Amino acid sequence: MIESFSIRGVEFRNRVLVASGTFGYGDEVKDLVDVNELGGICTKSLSWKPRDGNPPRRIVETPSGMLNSIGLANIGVHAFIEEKLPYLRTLNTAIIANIAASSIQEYCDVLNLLEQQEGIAGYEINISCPNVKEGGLNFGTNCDMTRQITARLRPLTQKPLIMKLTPNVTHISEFARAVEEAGADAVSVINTLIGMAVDIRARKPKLSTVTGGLSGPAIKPIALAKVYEVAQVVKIPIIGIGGIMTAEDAVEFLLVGASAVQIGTANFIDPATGVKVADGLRAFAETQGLSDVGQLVRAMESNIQFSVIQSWL
Amino acid sequence: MIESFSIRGVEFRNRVLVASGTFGYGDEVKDLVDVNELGGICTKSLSWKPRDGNPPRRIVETPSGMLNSIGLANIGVHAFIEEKLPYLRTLNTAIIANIAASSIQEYCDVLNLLEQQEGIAGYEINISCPNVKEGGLNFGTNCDMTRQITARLRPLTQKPLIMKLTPNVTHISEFARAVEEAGADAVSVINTLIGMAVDIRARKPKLSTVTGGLSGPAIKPIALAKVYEVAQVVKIPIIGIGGIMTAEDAVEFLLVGASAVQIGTANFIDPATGVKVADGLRAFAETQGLSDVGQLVRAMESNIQFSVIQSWL
Amino acid sequence: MSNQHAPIIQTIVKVVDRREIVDGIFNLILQAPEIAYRSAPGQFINIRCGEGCVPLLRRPFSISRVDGELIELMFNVIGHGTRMLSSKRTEDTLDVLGPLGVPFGIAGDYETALLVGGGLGIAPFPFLTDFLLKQKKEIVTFVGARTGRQISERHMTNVHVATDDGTRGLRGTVVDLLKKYLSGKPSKRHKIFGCGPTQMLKALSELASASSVDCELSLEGDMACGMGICQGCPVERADGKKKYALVCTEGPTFNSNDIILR
Amino acid sequence: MSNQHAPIIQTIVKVVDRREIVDGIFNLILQAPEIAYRSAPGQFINIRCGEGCVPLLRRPFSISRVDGELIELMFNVIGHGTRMLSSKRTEDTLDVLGPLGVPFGIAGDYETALLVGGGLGIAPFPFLTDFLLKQKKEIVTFVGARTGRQISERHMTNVHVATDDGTRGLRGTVVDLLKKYLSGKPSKRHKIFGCGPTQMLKALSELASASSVDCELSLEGDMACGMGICQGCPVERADGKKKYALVCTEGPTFNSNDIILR
Ligand SMILES: Cc1cc2nc3c(=O)[nH]c(=O)nc-3n(C[C@H](O)[C@H](O)[C@H](O)COP(=O)(O)OP(=O)(O)OC[C@H]3O[C@@H](n4cnc5c(N)ncnc54)[C@H](O)[C@@H]3O)c2cc1C
Ligand SMILES: Cc1cc2nc3c(=O)[nH]c(=O)nc-3n(C[C@H](O)[C@H](O)[C@H](O)COP(=O)(O)OP(=O)(O)OC[C@H]3O[C@@H](n4cnc5c(N)ncnc54)[C@H](O)[C@@H]3O)c2cc1C
Ligand SMILES: Cc1cc2nc3c(=O)[nH]c(=O)nc-3n(C[C@H](O)[C@H](O)[C@H](O)COP(=O)(O)O)c2cc1C
Ligand SMILES: Cc1cc2nc3c(=O)[nH]c(=O)nc-3n(C[C@H](O)[C@H](O)[C@H](O)COP(=O)(O)O)c2cc1C
Ligand code: FES
Ligand code: FES
Repeated sequence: MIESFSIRGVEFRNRVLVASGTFGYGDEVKDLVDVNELGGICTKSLSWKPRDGNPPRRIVETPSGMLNSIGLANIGVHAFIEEKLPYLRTLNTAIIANIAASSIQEYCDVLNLLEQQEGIAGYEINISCPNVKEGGLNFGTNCDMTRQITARLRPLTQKPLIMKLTPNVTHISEFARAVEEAGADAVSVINTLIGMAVDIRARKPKLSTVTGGLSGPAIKPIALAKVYEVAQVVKIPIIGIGGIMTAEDAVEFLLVGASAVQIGTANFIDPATGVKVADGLRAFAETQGLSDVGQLVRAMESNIQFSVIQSWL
Repeated sequence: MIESFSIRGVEFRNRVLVASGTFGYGDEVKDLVDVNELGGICTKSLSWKPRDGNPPRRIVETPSGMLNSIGLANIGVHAFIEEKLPYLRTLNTAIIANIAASSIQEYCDVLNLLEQQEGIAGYEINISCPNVKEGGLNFGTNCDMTRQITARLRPLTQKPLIMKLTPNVTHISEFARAVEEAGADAVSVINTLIGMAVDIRARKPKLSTVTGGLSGPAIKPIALAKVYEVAQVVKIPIIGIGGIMTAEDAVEFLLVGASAVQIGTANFIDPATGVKVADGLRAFAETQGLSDVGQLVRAMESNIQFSVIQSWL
Repeated sequence: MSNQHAPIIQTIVKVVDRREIVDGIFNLILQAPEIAYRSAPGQFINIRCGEGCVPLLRRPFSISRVDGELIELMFNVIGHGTRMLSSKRTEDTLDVLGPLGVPFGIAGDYETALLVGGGLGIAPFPFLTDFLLKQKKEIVTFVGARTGRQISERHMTNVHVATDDGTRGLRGTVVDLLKKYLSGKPSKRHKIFGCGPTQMLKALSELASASSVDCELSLEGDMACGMGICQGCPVERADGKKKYALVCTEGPTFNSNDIILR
Repeated sequence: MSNQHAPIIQTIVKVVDRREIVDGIFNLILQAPEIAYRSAPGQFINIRCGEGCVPLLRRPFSISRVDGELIELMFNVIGHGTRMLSSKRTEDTLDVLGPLGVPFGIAGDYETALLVGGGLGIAPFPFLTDFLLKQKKEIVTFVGARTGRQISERHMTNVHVATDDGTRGLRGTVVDLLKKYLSGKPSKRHKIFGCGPTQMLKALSELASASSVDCELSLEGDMACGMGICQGCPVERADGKKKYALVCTEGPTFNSNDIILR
C-alpha cells in the first residue's frame, strides 16, 4: 500500500499530519505517540518574539466542538530553534514550521531565520492574524493581503510554502486561487471559525477576548464544503483540516479533494489520533482494493455541478 | 414580568418565535403545541409558484447538527393564502410570512400579493436564494443585491420588514448596515452555514445537491458571534437564530444583542421547544430580579473592544 | 396515500424490557398506553435516544407489536442512536412521539396477505399479523436476511425464509422466494405487504405489478422531524400532481402504484 | 513550580465501584495499576467520559486516593461529563490519561500540615493525608461546604468543618475557620495545602502570606488537553520571566508565592 505523497519534492510518509497549535512543538507527548508514524508535524505558530498569549479563559467546550482564544502563545522563533528544533531534527517525519506574524515583514523575518536552519521540511503560513498596520484587520480575510504575503514569501525559500486559509470569508476559493497564482505549493483548509459563548449568570463572554476560534467535529461539515469549494479552482494540493476524529472522516476529506489531512482538536482527546487515522486510512484503502491511499483523492463522484453558491438553502 | 416587544408597532407576545422551514405552516403540530404561547411563527419560505424542492436525500445528521437541502419546497404563495392563512388568522400569535425568490421582481410580487391579505403581521425576507439573473449567485452573499432587495421591498409595505441574513460572508455587519440604511425594520441572524457530508463507501455526497445548510447546536457559537458582530453596527432589532435548544441558549443571544430569538432545528426534536424557551426566559428573568425579559437584551458586559477581526486565533 | 391527521402524542414512556432476540436484533418493550391504544400496523414512533446533542434528532422505529398498554420495537444497532437504545434498562424512560404516519392499507377483497420483509423490514409484521388475523385473513410470511442466525419468527405466522448465504431456507433474496411462491397462483386472491431496504422494495414492486398483485410498501428514509414540518423525507409520486410525497406523513406506507422508487 | 515530565500513560481502566458517599458527591474506584504506582498527591488524571462528541474533551479529576492498584476519584455532578461518570457501573471501562501535573510540594521543615479544602477541593486530601502520615507529619484538615449534608470526612484526619448555612461546624468560609485556628500559633511550624474554588484560594493565599505560612495551592481551570499541547490553561506567574504558567503541566499545584490569582 502506497501511503506517501509529496509537495514540491518533499516526501511525507503518509497523508496524515498534526495541525498547528494542537501538538505543541512535538516533544510534549513523545511518550504517548510514536510521532515517526505521522506524515508530518505542524508546529505551534511561531512569531519573531515570544508571545504570552491571551489572558484566561482561553478554552470553552461547545456542542461537539471547542472555542479557543490562545492568542498564539508561543516561545518565539529563536527559542524554537534553540530548544525545540534539535529534538525535532532527530525525528523521521516532516517538520512543517507554522509561521504567524502581525506584519508582512515579520512573516519574512521568521521564514528567513528558519531558512538558515537544518531540519525543517517546509512552511505553513498562518494568515489568520491581525495586521497591525491595518488596525488589526485580519490578513486572511483580505484577498489582496493574502496574495501579497504569498508573493513576498515565495522567493525566500525553495521549500514547500503552504498557505493556511481562514474559513471566515465569503468565497474561500478566491483566496485559494490567489495564493496558487502567487506561487504557493499547497493550501491548508481550514483554520478555525469565529465563534463565541456567554456566561449568562456573569453576563460576560466566556473567553477573555469575547470571540475565539471554533474547532472540532461541529465544524467538519463546513470544512468539507470549504475544501470542496477550493478543489474546484486550484490544482495545487489541498490539506484538509476540520473536525477529523477518525479515518472515515479523513476519507471524506480526501474524496472531496484533499491530498492530505491534519488532525487538530482530536489530539487533545487522544494524541495518537493522527497515527490511528493513518492506520485506518491504509486499512480502508485495502478494503477498497486500492494500491495507493492517494487513489481516494478527488475520487468523489457527483453528477451535479458544484452548488455552494447556487443552491436554495 | 413583561415579555412582549415590538417591531414597527407590531407587538409580539414574547421574544421567542419559531424559525422558517422548521415549523411548517403552523398547522402540522397544532395538537402538540399551544402555538398561541409563541411570540410568533415564521412560515416556511414562500415563493410565487409552488416548488417541489430537491431530490432526496435532503437531510443528514452531523455531530450536534444537521445538514438540509430542502430546496425551499413550498406550496407557493397562492396555496398558502387559500389553504393555510385562514387557519393562521385564527391564532393569537404574530404570523411572519417568510419570502424566498429567484429575482427581485418575484420578492416584490409575493409581498404585494400578501399585502392584500388579512392576518399577516410582517415579512421576513430569505435572501439565501440563487439569483437566476446572476447565474445562480446567492443574493445574500452580495451586499449590493441585499441592499437593493431591501430598498425595493421597503415602499411596498408598512408592516415590519425583516431581512434574514446569511452567515456565509466575511463581514455580516456590512450586510446588516446596508439593510438598515435601506429601511429594514429588523434583521434575522443567521440562516444556515454551507456544509457537506460524504458517503465514503458510495463515494458520493450524502445530499443530492452536494452541499446543504448546517443548523443546530453545532453552529450556536458561530451564530452568537454573528449576532454580536451585527449588534456593534445596527440599532434596529436583531432576531438571533442558530442552535437554540434551551432558555439558557436564548439568554446568550439576548445578552449579545438579540431582541428576540427564533427556534429552528430544535422544533424537529421537540415542537414545543419555543414555548418551553419562552417559559424558561421568563423564569430566568425572574431569578435575575428583572421586571422585563427585554432587560437582558444587549446586557453583556465586556470591557474589551469587539474583536472579531482583531484577534489572533 | 391518505393525508389523515391522527393525533400525535408526545410522551415519556417507561422501558419495560429490552432483550436481544436473535443475533444483533433487539426487542424493546415500552409502556406507552396512549400510543398503544391509537396505533395501527405500519405506523411508527420517533424516539429521542439520549438527552444531549448526539444524536441530535429523534430516531424513527416501526411499532412492531402492541400488547395492551405495551408497544414493542424491533431494531438492530446501526449507529449512535440504536446503540443507546440497546443499552436501555428496565425503568429507564424515553421521550417518544407517536403514533406517526399512515397505517398499511389493509382493505381489499384479498384472502391471503403476503408479508414480505427484508432484514429489519420484518419489524412491523407482528403487529400487522395480529391485525390481519382478526380480519380473518390468511397470512404467508416471507423473511429475508443475510444469514440464518438473524432470522426471527417471533409473532409471525407461516414463515418462509431466504438467506443470502443459504444457511437457512432458500439461498437468495426474499423477492425470489415470493416469486417462486406466486408462480401459478391466481393473483386476485393476494395482497402484498412489503418492508425493507429500498432496492428490495423496488424489486418487490416490479414483481407485484408484473403479477398484478396489489401491493403496500413501507418505506424507510432519513427523517429530521417525522411529523411533516421539515420537508426532509420526499419520495417521488407516480401521479403528476405533485412531484414528491412526504414519507413521514403521507407514508411510510404507500400503495406501490402511487410512488416511484429509484 | 517544576517542569518535570512524569511519563504519562494512556490506558483503559476498569470501574471497580461507584457510590454516592454524601449528598451529590460520588466516589469512583478504578483499577489502574500503571497510574496508581506512579502517582503522587496533587496529580490528576484526564478521563474520556463517553465515546461520542459530547462531551468532546476529557475531564480532569484529582487522584483522590491510591490503594494498591486502585485509584479513587471524588466528584460531583456539574454537567454532561460528570453525569456520565456518575452512571458508570462496575466492569464499565474508561479511557484515562495520567498521572498528570506536578504533585504538591510536601518538602519543608513544618510539623503540621494544614489541609484546607472548599467543596470538592477536598478531593486530593485522602491521598495527601496518607502520604503526609507516612512522613510523620501532623495533619489538621479544614473542610468547607455549602451545607452539612455535603461534608465527607472519608480518609481524612482531624477534620474541622465550616458551612455556609451553619448546619455543621462554623457558619462561614473555610478560610475564616483556618484564620481562627491560626491566630496565636507560631507560623513556622505549619504548611498549608489548599484546594478549592479560585476565590477561596485567593483568600487563602492572602491569609498565608499575611501569617507567613508556606502555602501550596492546587488550581482548577478549563483544560482542553491536560498535557501541555494546547496552551489553554494559563495562570499568571508572580516572577517576571514569563507572564503565564500552564496549570496542567507546571501545576495544578503551585506555591502560593509563585502565582497571582485574580
Ligand atoms: C418510518 C421508519 C421506520 C423504521 N423502523 C425501524 C425499525 O422498526 N427497526 C429498525 O431497526 N430500524 C427502523 N428504521 C431505521 C432506523 O430509524 C435507523 O436504523 C436508525 O435511525 C439508525 O439510527 P442510529 O443513530 O443508530 O444510526 P445513525 O448514526 O443515524 O446511522 C449510522 C449510519 O447508518 C446509516 N443509516 C441510517 N439509517 C439507515 C437505514 N435505515 N438504512 C441504512 N443505513 C442507514 C446512516 O446514514 C449512517 O451512515 C426505521 C426508519 C423509518 C424512517
Ligand atoms: C486539575 C483539576 C482537577 C480537578 N479535580 C476534580 C475533582 O477531583 N473532583 C471534581 O468534582 N472536580 C474536579 N475538577 C473539576 C472537574 O474537572 C469539572 O467539574 C468537570 O470537568 C465538569 O465536567 P462536566 O462535563 O460535568 O461539566 P461541564 O459541562 O464541562 O460544565 C458545566 C458548567 O460548569 C462550568 N464548570 C466546569 N467546570 C467547572 C468548575 N471546575 N468550577 C465551576 N464551574 C465549572 C462550565 O463552565 C459549565 O458552564 C478538577 C479540575 C481540574 C482542572
Ligand atoms: C487550541 C488550538 C490552538 C490552535 N493554534 C493554532 C496555531 O497556532 N496556528 C494555526 O495555524 N492554527 C492553530 N489552530 C487551528 C488548528 O490548527 C486547526 O486548523 C483547527 O483547529 C481546525 O481543525 P480541528 O477541527 O481538527 O481542530 C489551533 C486550534 C486549536 C483548537
Ligand atoms: C430543514 C430546514 C429548513 C429550513 N427552511 C428555511 C426556509 O425555508 N427559509 C428560511 O429562511 N430558513 C430556513 N431554514 C433556516 C432556519 O430558519 C434557521 O435560520 C437555521 O436553521 C438556523 O437555526 P437553528 O440552528 O435553530 O436551526 C431551514 C432550516 C432547516 C433546518
Ligand atoms: S421527516 Fe420532516 S417532513 Fe418528513
Ligand atoms: S490544558 Fe492544554 S496546555 Fe494545559
